[in-house]
Amino acid sequence: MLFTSLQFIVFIAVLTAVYHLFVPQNEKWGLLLIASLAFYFFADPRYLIFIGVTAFTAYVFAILTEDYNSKRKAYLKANKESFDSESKKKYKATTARVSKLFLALALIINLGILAATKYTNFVIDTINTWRTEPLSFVNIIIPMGISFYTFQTVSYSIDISRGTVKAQRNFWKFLLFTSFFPQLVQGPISRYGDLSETLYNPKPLELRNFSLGLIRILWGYFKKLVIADRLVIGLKTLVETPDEYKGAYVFVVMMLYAAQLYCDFTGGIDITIGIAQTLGVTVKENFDLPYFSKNIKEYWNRWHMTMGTWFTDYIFYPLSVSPTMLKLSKWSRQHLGNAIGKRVTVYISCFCVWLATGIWHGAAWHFVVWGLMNFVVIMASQELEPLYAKFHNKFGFKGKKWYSAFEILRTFLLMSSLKLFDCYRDVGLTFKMFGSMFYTFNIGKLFNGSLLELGLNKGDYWVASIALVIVFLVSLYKKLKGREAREMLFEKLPLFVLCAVCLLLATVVFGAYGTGFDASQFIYNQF
Amino acid sequence: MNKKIVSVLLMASMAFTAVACSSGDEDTAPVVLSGGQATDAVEGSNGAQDPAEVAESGSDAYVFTYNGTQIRMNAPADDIIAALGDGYTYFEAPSCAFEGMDKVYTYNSIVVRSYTRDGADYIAAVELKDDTVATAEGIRIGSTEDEVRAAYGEDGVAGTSGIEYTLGDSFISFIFENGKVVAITYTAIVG
Amino acid sequence: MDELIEILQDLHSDVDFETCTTLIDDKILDSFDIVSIVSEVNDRFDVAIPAKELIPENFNSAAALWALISRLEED
Amino acid sequence: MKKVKGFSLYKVYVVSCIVLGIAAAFFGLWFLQKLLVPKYQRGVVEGAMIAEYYDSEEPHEVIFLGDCEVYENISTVALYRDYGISSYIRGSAQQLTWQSYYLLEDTLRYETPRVVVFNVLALKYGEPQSESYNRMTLDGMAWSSSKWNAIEASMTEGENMIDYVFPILRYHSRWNELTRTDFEHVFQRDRVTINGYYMRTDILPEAEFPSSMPLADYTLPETSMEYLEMMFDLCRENDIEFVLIKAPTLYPYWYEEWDDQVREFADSHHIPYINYIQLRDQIGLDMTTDTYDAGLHLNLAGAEKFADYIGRYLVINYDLTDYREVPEVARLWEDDIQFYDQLRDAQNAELAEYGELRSWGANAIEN
Repeated sequence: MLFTSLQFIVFIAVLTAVYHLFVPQNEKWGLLLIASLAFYFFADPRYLIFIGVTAFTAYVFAILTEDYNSKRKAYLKANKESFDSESKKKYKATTARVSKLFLALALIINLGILAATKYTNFVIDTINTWRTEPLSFVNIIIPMGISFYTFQTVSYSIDISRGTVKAQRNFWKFLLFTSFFPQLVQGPISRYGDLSETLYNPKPLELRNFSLGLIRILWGYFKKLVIADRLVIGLKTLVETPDEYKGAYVFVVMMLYAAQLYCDFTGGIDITIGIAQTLGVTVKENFDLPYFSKNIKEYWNRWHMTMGTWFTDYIFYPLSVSPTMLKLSKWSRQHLGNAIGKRVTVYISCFCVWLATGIWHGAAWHFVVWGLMNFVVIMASQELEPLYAKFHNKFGFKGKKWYSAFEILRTFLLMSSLKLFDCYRDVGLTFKMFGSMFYTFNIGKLFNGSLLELGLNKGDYWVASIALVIVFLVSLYKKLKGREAREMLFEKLPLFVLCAVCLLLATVVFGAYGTGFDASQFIYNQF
Repeated sequence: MNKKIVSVLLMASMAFTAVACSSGDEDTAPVVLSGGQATDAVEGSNGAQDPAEVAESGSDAYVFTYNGTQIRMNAPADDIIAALGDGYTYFEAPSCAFEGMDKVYTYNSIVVRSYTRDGADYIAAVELKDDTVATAEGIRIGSTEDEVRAAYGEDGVAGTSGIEYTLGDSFISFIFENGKVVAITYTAIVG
Repeated sequence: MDELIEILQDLHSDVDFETCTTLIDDKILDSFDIVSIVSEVNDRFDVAIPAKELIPENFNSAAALWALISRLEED
Repeated sequence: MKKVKGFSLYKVYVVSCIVLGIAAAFFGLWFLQKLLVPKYQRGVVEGAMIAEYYDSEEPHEVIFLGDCEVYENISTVALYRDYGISSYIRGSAQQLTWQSYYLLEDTLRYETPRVVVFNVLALKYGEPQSESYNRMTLDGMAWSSSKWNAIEASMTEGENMIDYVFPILRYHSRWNELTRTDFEHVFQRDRVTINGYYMRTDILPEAEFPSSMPLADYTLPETSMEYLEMMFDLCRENDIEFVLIKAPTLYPYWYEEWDDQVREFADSHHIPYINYIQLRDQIGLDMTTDTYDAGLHLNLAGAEKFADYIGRYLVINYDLTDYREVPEVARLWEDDIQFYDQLRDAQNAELAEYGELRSWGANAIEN
């Protein structure tokens, strides 16, 4: 079920009505679980087995770990006198190994399922490039949202092992955390510590919360249907016939894709969080005005935030502060000098994070390269920082408004260029197309009507442009006032209602859905 | 009591969604938009498709060659008609409410028909009129039923007066009289 | 404590670490800085800060960080 | 006390905002739907035919069912003028057999005719053909279980019931191609037929048709024959005479094998089947002057001749009322005749001026 499918909308409407009208407060989580499982069941009943196994693994090992840890703590406490600090350390170390083993088993099983389903064919394909007799692909089903829910259970397993969250003893409740359906389509990746309480004890129905959720859903659909699904048509033409559309067209691809991806992704997140909000569940934000970022690090702190923090907390930090790394850090500082030595370990961890990020995005080489390119850019900007500092000291541009605007524009263009990997889905082609921007000068061509041959007509461009201006103004409001425009609108109820109605009508009329818009699935169907 | 109501409602809503699901377009597989980039198409798909298989299942169709010109069913008609030369008589018939135009080009030994879709013409059918022309498999008017079966196989669908073989979005039909082919027609399946 | 402030000052000379209590919330320290701090602390105090302690609450102020170090030293 | 009052006032304010909002949303959607659906007022007027039936006030003793072979070939006014037959043609472009069946069901909700005449050409289609034709036939139907079933039976791949229930979902992207006609006809439609008859007065003589394509299988599709049977049953249940005809036009080709099957059906069910192709001379058709599109369909002159011929058959064989003698019905027919004559004169005037029709047919497409 896609967000934009009619079935999904009916599903949500029925669920919300039943949920608020007929289900007592303390049983609401049960309905959410049933709805989530139904969501999966209708997509493909076999998915239930996968998500069930993943949830059960994390659930069981969490309880084992927690029980074991509390036992050894109790043992330590009870036999305080018999331990000196040395033997205490020893006892801790040996028992910690058992606890680590539980964690390792949970991770191996769950990440193993993810790897087996999602990456087997990628590996085979890669091997085949070296073989004369190609291996045949395996026919494996890839459960919907497996990347998202696997990451959620992995973070849970690690948190349990660290002792930062309490294990959930009710399997069904844990299954709900794993399978909460709005998140399975586009994320975000929630943490057990953030989501559990609100999921098991949702807020009761309340006008403000419900209205804000509802208008957020509408806003999400508006962005997705009116902008993203419309621009996709033009993008499809541009990307699928790269030989015809070089040079300035690549820039058009960059711009269209930046707008398309932003609207599609944030729109989807708005729908997810909006649905959760109308159900009284608070889901963590995933975006914070990423296109206003002044540098790439800031960008990644604002774009797909739940993924960014996941990689930071569960890969970057553990790697960086692991004893091996600390030793390496010491060594490199001694041998390579303080300045470089300090950075070596950080960069190694950073490299691993971006390699993993690339692979996580999809089983294809262009994602890997895309991830590593991000690493390169981050590293470069890090290395150039002293240079920047000198520059700023000399000219004093920093903090000036026009310079901020320049920084924002620079970051936007940089990130948009990196996204080309995702557009062309072929590493060589992406480099070729990017290069063509600099040696094929055909800007004039853009204005002789060739943009109207991409499958979008004048009306489409107008609608998309006006809608993008609206999106920009709403973002600008948040940037300047520090809160969402819808919260301000809610204080003037009639205006709020009017906006909601207009959003609904505009989406129904100007949305790129239904017959004549079948092309909208291209982004997803390329594999 | 309350629980009962809830469960009944649930069942009802499930049934409703089940109905809604089955009536919808099933072919849009559930898709996951994953991380920072939009994609991750594979999630939610039922197994990876062999790329070769995809290419093959594209738009296969019967092709008839006349005087060196390949006439493929459902192919754009303009170039083919141009290549076939001027030796034809022409007939056109608008369908009700201008929903398209059936055009018929009659040559010495064949009749070519086209249909209109979105302002462009496509090959709708080719009819073989005499035994000076033959299909790619060597069947011509006057061939026997057995020869047809030998050339095209046994998986044809027999009708009251002939047999049809389907390939991709086209089919070829042979009409028999007294065990001999009296007419051969290629027809496009217009989706 | 002074030594800790020194470490922090090395990273960002323009921040008043004695008083600031929103080092993470206001995005003054990023993940790279945190890793640098952990490795410096490991060197100078011989205290290994495990990954599970790398949470905003422990890094929002110099005082919180000092408290963390003291706690870990005791263990 | 005051506090309670203030509180309830606020509640009233909130509730009225919500209610007004919901009302505005529904009204907006309803209006936009009205605006965005195609009106079929110029050029392709076939899409407006089905809905026009509901505006016709006189009783109809004869109902014609079928595609362009009825709505372009039989002048309802000639039937009335010559014989006093009050009839209606429930036909539309490429109307499929099951659509004719459900339109009969639909008609029976309003009146019970004495005779139902079905043109058999559509029997050759066993499957839905195209969405546009579906839309032109189905969108105009008033809502009933018949419409629902007709849609169910007619949907092509990729079509959804919901798009018929809420046409705005199907036509929303027409915001880009709205014309003046759309704005002028949001709430009212112009008349495009006279009791279902679509008039054309221009002339294009019949040309030679290409030879027919041989078929591997001449069996008429099971589906359409089933619906024919259902039409027969429905007529019998309602004491309606059921008549099968094949219009006198030669193209699309009507195979003899098909003719035999229909004849067999008619014989076994003891109903008449008249193939007018064989009766072209008796009808008096002169295909150099009586067709407007090279012989596919009849023009006004041809349609009046055919109406005259089929009308005689109907009055002789069935006990039909001569509505010229029933003042309240005759009055209504006078209006129809007036419209008919005006339309004919207008078309003739254009023909005289330009040599072709500009406000009707392919030249006028603006839908």
